[in-house]
Amino acid sequence: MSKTELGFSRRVILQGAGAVALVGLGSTTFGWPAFAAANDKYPEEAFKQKSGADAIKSLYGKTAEASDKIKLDAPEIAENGAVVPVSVTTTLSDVSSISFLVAENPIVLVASYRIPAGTVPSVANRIKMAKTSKVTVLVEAGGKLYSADKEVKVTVGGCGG
Amino acid sequence: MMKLRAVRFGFSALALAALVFVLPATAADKIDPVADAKAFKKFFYDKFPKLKPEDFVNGPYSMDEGLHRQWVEKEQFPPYEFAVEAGKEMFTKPFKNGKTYEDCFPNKGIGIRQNYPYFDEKQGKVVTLELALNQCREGNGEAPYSYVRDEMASLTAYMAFTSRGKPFDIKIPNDPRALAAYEQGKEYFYTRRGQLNFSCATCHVQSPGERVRTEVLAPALGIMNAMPIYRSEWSGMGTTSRRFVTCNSQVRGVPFNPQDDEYRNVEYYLSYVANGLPISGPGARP
Amino acid sequence: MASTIRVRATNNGDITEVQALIQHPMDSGFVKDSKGEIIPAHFIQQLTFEYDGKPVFLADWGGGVSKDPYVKFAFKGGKKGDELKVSWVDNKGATDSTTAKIG
Amino acid sequence: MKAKLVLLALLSAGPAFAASEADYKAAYAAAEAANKEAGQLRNQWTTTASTLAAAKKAADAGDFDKATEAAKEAEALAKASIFQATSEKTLWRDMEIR
Repeated sequence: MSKTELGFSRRVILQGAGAVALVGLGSTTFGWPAFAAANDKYPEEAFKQKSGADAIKSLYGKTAEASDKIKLDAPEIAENGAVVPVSVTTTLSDVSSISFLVAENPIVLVASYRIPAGTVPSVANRIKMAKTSKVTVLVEAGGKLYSADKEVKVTVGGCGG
Repeated sequence: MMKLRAVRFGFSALALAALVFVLPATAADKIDPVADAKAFKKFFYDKFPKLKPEDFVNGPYSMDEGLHRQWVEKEQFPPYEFAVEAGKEMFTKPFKNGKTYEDCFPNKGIGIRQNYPYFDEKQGKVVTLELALNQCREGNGEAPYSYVRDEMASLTAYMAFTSRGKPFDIKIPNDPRALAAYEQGKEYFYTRRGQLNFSCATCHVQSPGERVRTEVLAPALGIMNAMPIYRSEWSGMGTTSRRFVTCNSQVRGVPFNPQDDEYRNVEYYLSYVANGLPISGPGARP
Repeated sequence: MASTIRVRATNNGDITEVQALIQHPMDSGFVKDSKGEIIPAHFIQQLTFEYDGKPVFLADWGGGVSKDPYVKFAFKGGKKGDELKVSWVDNKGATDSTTAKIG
Repeated sequence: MKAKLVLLALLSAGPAFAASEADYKAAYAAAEAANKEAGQLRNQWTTTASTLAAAKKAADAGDFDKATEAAKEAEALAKASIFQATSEKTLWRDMEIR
């Protein structure tokens, strides 16, 4: 993990460590399932996985490597877990797929986007988060998989009733 | 001789002082909405000197940069679009008797939200937009809508949308009943209730900008301007009535029925003191 | 019934920016209603955008996408007045589609 | 003011001896009357209602100790809400923006 990769911003240093953990997990697998991301079919399996590593394996069949060429924009404190605006832009070239994962959600994979040639590698969407969690974005570019993540705080509002 | 004059002088000065002292005391009991509104606005302008008056109508989003960014994102394509469109469709759909809401409201109901609530001298009470809509329905032989569900929320969302930017223009006629309703609304606003022993002012006057867990509290000034509100918490459009009822239960006070006197009067008070600030409803909120 | 899809597509020379807001409950299947019963999963699974017969964007969604979902993206090309075809299908097989004019 | 409220809310003296159904009924009636009065003052608390319900539930299950204790607590809550309503009649002006 070179200095620059951690230099993205002071806050990311903690999550940087998280990404490394992510990398280590995905490598030991038995047979390689068909990478759902490669065809148009709805990645049914990927949307069943309870862990980030399994979702990534099912969706991309390869492991992700943290990259500072991905700018993940998500709030530090979500105004509400039901509507969390999250967006990503990247300077990586020939991007083919972008996916969002929320580690603490019951189903970790939230959304996966196919980026055909000629489409700008940038997506904004609103996602749900069960509780405070690491939000990870995955970008498949040039056949390799990259990731960036950010901690988003989520709790209930109001004075408790 | 000198002493006598001095005594007399002393006496009249005393009398004068007494008078002056008496005056403000009675002035405090005299209901003075104009002075109240001036003091109310001054309190919030002093508390948040960096904010422009119209910023107050965006509640928590003017209090916190992180929230503001999330709001700007939502406003690009706000989730309340569907409620406004549903309200518009309902507004012109004829009742069984062929009439529509347009026949109940001045200017066909367009761009008038800023005049509500108003004091209805015939009914002798404060009439809010929600009450007026149900009175329109009942007047045309239709069943009234629930005050806390989607239909009322969509109708008021559409009417608020047509008034966006227009300054609140609440009038208090020179009618003792109107003044009494206004004062009762003010008293309700400052009265502590529920086991948590909070009043509306505890949160919205003493600690706007601070957090109740993750939620940032809105200032009381301008809090009605955004109604009805699409809350992510409710993942739907919520009426003013729903906001009052849920606020009561949050402080563990048993809520009244929607549109009871206390609720209509506190809406009357809060809208009046925000006169001049623009309507921003329907508002998106956390 | 009016379409559940609201689309804004604007072209500024070489790039067409697209925003979509779709009316759908997006129930994840993990939430209980006021009576304590699980609200069954009901969410859009695939959302596709086509321009000139070719897909320009394809979304695979799970239950973790917000209610009345929103998405924004952009693609190179597209001209004012052209049409963008948008359609979705959910886990119950329901579908809706619309065509939007690029502004 | 706050301390008095908290004191009243916790006024639930546990019974030293086994409470009978009659004890429970008396305590429940007192709590209900106090809560009714709070209602007239337009100031009931949600926790009074839930504690009354808990008392009733315990009584239905035959546990009159628990039921009486809960009824007493409900009465204390109702009395506190009455106290709050009456004192606020004058105290509200303290916070008024002038």
